[in-house]
Amino acid sequence: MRYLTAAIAIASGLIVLLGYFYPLDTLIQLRVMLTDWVVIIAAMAVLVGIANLVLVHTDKIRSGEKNSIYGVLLIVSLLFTFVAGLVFGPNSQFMRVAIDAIIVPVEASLMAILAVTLVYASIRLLRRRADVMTVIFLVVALLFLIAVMPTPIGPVPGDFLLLQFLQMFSDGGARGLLIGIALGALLTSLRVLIGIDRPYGGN
Amino acid sequence: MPIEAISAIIGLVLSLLIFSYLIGDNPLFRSAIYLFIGVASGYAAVVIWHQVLLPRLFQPLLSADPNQLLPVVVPLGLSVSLLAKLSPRISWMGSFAMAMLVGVSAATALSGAVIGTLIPQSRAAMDAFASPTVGRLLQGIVMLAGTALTLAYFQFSATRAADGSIKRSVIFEFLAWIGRVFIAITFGVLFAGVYMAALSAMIERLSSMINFVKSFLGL
Amino acid sequence: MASLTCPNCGRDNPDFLDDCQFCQTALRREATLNIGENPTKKSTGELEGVLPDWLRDARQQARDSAEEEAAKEASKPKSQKEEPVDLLAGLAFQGASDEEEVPDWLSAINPVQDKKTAALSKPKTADEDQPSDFFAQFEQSNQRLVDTSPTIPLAGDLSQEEALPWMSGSTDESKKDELTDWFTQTSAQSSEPFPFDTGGTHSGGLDNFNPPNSQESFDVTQDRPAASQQPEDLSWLHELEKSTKGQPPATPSGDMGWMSNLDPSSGTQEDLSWLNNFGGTPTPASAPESQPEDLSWLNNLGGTPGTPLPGEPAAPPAPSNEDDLGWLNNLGGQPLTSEPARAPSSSSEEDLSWLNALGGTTPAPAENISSEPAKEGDLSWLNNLGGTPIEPASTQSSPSADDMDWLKNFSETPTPAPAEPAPPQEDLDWLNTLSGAPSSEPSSVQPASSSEDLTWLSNLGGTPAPASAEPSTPQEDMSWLDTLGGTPAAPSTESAAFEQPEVPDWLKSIGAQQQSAEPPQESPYSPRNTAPLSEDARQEMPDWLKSATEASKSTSLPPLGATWPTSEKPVEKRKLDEVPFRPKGLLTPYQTQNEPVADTGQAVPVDETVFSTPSDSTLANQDVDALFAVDMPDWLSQPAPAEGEASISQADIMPPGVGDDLSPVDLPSWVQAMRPVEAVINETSAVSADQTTEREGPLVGLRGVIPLAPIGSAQRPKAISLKLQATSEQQAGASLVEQIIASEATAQPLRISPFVASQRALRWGLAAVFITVLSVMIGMGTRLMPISAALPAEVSNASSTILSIPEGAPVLVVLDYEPSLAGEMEATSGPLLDQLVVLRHPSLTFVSTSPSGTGLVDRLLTNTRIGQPAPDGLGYQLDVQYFNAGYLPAGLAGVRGFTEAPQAVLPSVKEKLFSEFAAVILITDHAESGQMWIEQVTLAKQSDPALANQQFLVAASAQAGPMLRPYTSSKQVAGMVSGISDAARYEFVNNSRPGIVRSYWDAFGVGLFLAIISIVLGSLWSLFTGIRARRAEAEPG
Amino acid sequence: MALVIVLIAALLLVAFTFLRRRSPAVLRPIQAFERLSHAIGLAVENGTRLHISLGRGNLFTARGGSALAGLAMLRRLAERTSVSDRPPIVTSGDASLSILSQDTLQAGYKAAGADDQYRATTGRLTGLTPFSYAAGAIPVTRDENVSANVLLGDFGAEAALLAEAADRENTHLIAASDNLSAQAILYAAAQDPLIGEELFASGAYVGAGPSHEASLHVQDVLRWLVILAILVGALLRMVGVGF
Repeated sequence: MRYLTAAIAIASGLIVLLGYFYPLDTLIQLRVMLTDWVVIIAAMAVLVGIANLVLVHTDKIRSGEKNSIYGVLLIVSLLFTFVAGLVFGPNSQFMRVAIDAIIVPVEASLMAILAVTLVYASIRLLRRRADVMTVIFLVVALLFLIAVMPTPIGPVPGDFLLLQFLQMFSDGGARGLLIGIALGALLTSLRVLIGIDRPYGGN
Repeated sequence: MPIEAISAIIGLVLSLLIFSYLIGDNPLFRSAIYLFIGVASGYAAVVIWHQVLLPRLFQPLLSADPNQLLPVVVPLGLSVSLLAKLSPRISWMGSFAMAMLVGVSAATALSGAVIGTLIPQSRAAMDAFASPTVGRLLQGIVMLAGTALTLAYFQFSATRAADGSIKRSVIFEFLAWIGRVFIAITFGVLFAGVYMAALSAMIERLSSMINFVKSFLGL
Repeated sequence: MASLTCPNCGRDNPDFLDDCQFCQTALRREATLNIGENPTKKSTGELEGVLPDWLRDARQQARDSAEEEAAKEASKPKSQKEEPVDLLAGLAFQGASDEEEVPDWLSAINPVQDKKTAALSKPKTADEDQPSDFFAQFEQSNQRLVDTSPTIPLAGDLSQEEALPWMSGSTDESKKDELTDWFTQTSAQSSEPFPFDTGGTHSGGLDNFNPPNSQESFDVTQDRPAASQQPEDLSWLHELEKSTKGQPPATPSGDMGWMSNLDPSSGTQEDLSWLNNFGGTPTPASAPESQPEDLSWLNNLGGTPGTPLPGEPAAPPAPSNEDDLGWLNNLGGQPLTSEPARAPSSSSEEDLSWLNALGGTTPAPAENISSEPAKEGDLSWLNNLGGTPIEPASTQSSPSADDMDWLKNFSETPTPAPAEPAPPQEDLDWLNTLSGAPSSEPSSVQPASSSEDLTWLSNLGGTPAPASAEPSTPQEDMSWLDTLGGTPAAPSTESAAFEQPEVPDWLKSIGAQQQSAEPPQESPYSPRNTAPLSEDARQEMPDWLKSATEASKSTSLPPLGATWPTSEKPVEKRKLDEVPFRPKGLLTPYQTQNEPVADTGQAVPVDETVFSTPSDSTLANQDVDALFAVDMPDWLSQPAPAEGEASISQADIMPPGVGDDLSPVDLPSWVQAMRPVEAVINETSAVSADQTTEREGPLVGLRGVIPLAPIGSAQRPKAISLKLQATSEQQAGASLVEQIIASEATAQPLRISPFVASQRALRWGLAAVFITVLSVMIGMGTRLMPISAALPAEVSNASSTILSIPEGAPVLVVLDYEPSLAGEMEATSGPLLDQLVVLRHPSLTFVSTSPSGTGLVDRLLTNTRIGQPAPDGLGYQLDVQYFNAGYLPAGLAGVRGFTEAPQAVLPSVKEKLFSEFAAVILITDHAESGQMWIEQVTLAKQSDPALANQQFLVAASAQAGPMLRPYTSSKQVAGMVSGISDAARYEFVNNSRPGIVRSYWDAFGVGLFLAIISIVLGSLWSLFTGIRARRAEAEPG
Repeated sequence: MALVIVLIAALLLVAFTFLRRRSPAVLRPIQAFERLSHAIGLAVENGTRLHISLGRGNLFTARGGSALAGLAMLRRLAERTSVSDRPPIVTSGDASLSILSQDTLQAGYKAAGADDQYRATTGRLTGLTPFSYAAGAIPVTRDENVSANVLLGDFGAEAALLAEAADRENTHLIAASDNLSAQAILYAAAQDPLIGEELFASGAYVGAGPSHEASLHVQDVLRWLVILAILVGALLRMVGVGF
């Protein structure tokens, strides 16, 4: 079976890959078809994942694990939202309330917490790693914040120059990082396409 | 009470519960995040159902048109096989669908990495020297140096010294050190951007809460 | 006759006995010299007359050598006071291992296995694993007995280095333990030169119990404590070792040495000269350097120097087993001249090789033995068990024949006549008992261990190396029994030929009673009695062995018969098993004179077995393989006998009649003087008197010999169990596992360190400051901070690009951000969308690659006032001016498909071709989404010329802007608004519409200021505290 | 052009894979991976858990590469921690990734001969949005007796929340992301951050096999080819050669 799954993965991957590089109609149609199939599979995977989420918390509640009571809240809210969404649709008033009253405020609040935690992390950084790179990291971050910081007298003098100077270095570094990550992703994907890595349970 | 007001009140309360995490992990925070996880997951499932499964899988199945029915038979079978993943004993049945998903994903990631990042970013690094002015040339040189040295920093291959230690050559280490400087500068800029985003989120949250209180109090 | 009730076992004893004949407990308090007590002086000069002739001769020889000793004495700075530490320390160690049911000297052997095994890999580790070795005391004295200056530094080396495991262990702090500490002292002593070595006439016996002044020690002998038996045994064995090694300093000093410790004026020195004949021949003074390392002082105990075994196989595997067996090498007297030199650093050989060539070897073989590799040494000792005479043996001087006949029984060691005066033959009987002594108490202290403990027995009787190489197999166990059963025969017949007539009366009476008391069938010498022997084995049994078995049926030596218990055979066999380990038994001559203890009788047959070797051990060696064909009897694998069994055997050992025949005589002073009581006193003077009575082990019945307090150091030896021979590493690992298991079982308490508390306070402080200040700023709604009208290049390009979009053209708006950044993205994209809608009134189509993005469309349009009705807003309505196409799945593939056929991927999209969109506005909070859309649109433009004029604008979060800026420089993105700072300028230029950013601007400035100040001050504080912490760590202590 | 790069990479990968089977690779030491090995040993010894979070990488984006890299490392970690009486917990923010994490865990346990140790609930989907995923992973760090957190995959700003939670619980944190913003956050918040493409080297550093080591060597070869190409291209652009 593991050979069959590997063959399926390699074949589907190569078809899509060739479809990207060779814009032949046949390859494009095959790639689009496979993509549509995979989109459906991925969508079903979301439902399976949600079922797994429910099962995990149900199991915790059954076994009486620590703080498992919160799982009840999660399951109830999830099922209620899902059922209401199936009934009223994603653009219904109920879904808007779910977004405006719960999802956005909570996510925005979690993001807002970072305004404190990131400062805290920066403060502790020199205690955790006191080296040249850390100092450069903090100095650049502070200079960038100073450059964009509004002041009662307007922008900090030379803000543009400072930002362009910093971005001149950061753009080069970012580009190098992106290219390196692309190389890593390239090799990682190749291992899958060659069949060396089989994360789908094939090995 | 209008629905907007109810939403604002709930949002205000939940925001306060989340902010309580700054004091420490507490039941109020836990209640808020578990409620949020449930609602967000439910909403995502609803969107997936209405935006993908219903129009792409079930509507063609309900239609009597064989042209629409035929293309969805295979994905239907693969999708149903995914349900086997809920049981470890028969999870192997879903491996075929996951194999196809991983294969397509790998091809997509590979093409995205090469076509989307590797080639365009390399071209961009070269284009900085097109029609160079003094300032643009200086900027291009710095960016080129940053790109090359940052790439060089990640060199993984090394040699084993006589004393058994693994290291790279002195020249290589020096180039890598300069590359690390570029990386530190990049991270500093990115960190500042993330912080500004976080600060913006906090300001937005506080602003919405305070505005609601003001409006609620008629101020 | 009056009887004394034993305070220990409560049984009656004849009143002439000082010690209980059953449990060896002192019957008379005053007759026992306990630790810390001063001995009472008693003159034994009148006893001169009762001494046998051979003893007088020995005394005469001692006088002759006295002058020579005195001449050497000046060159021996070493104080003899320190010598006795060995013996008593050894005793102390025995007493220390109280948890064992086996004699400690036997328990000290098993750990050697660990030590040797570890020593193969790392000798140092082996040292720490080595328990205190009972035989180390022999080795100590043995080193002192070694003569000549070369050995003196050697001894020093040994004490400092790896030569002796317990010595090296004592020098290693990491391996330091109670035992090694104690041994450190002994090793240090051994490294010192010995006064009487050079002459070779005054080193030995009394080294082990050397009193501060001989007069005192002489007096001590008067009331000899039972505890002094063991020291006597040991010292006597030292002499035996020296003689077997044939070292001039050793052999004569073996007896003369300790005699020299006696007060010369006492006139009792010559009493011990008979001991010179033990092991026989004095040899050149050149002692092999390796000899001090090992315990090969009994190498020649078997007597006969042997020749290399023909075709003797190479070293066998199983070093652990070899350790057990190594000390018995050449028990029969077979030399190991063919064996390679042993590494001096081998830590195991010292312990076990002390009985090498017990059968007797010539000095040269003795050297080889002491330097042979342990692996071979384990096995080859059997070769000599038979005491095969070899070339050197043929050189045995006949003059010694009459004197040394008894030695033939004991060991056919070549003993040049001039070297030692021959003792009279009547000595031989008690020597037979002496040789048998070892088997007495082992029966009562049978190790409760598996056959592994008995493997050393498997070679007893001349098993060839290959056979004994197999570790503790039943065959081995049987083989030694078979041969053992046979070996006594020859000597017994020989001794029967000439000994009987000359047996002293007191011994004759013993022999007579024993013969009448015990039928020959019960003789332990019968192979049938010792173990079942297969028929094949019998066929291959060497003649001497067969004759021995036959003879053993009919012949039982008087001492043997007299003393052999009538207990069941297993007990007898166990007695035999212990033979080589029972140095105490070898000391029975003294016991027979002053305490007819069971040891005497019991020891007889065994030492007969060991020391009286047949003439052809080579044959025996060849036959051993056949002998191995026998299964191990059950009793061999039985646990150690209980104390009761020991007492039973001892009860049998002492027939009532024996005591009657033996008149209670005063102990000769020279015998009493041999007891190292003074040493005990010296070493334990600081210790409170310990009157505990030993109930097991070779010291059973002895009282006060083992002080509870440590001897010579403030530490007590460690008790080593025979049942679990785990190295210290194994024990450490086991303890670690136990700790881990225990830690899992116990709840981990929450550790709140001050540092963690300070972290919490810092978090709280930062949160309080930020929320309070920002809330105040937002609540006040100030507009204090001006906004610059200067637009960054990307923003300016974005604004100008908006102007290039055709009026009312469809525009694709990709809403690709998470709700967490909805506030920032709405503020950032607000000016761009407002300008677009106000100036170009496009038809907006919203798509999102994030499921939650679709729900943010209405919120975006509402907050940017685009979706609000006029006059407050721009009046855009859903599905009229703007369309929410919804969620675009499949990520990159979906985007790719959307750029190729929008309606095919999202049916809700009205545009069939991607080129119908005049512009694409990407509102994103993460660079990857921007990259994905930028790259796919770029690819679409490459394949579709109709997309050439399509504009691509980006409204990015501040965290994504820096990553997308390269695309603006590469012109893939026409314009970009990144973060609130760009949006504020854009909004300011856009007539402050929609005004979202402006409401944030002052708070944003204050928030950044707070962050900068906090990071600067906090980082400096962290740097300071970090440096201080590192300095504190760097400071010593 | 793109296909040429892919073919060269594939040929080099195969060649180096066979080469690496003969001689192990010598890679520069990365402290984070050394700490990871130590953390794994500690977790196995003291009976605590390892929390491995694979992020929210959508398999249909370029971020799928980081998800695949995280899965490759998860496989190795599953084998190494299979002897522990407390199996590791794997969290993810993508449904497909959570299923793959379960498959990988099961395969890892099977390879280690500990099939019975596998529990389907140890591979969890904690949320379908970035912050719901992070919010669902925070309780795992706190409640599941976790001694070390390993973040490998695609993370955004929510990585700061996970780092914060790990810091509050005084547990070890080893983090890597292909998202540069997250890398910047983790550079400040994590004890042992992995930056840039070090995420894709995780398999080779945990002993996932010669193919992973070969991948790094191919990366190094391509790295210098890209650097050379950029330098040459820049020179050609300076002299006005367009392409």
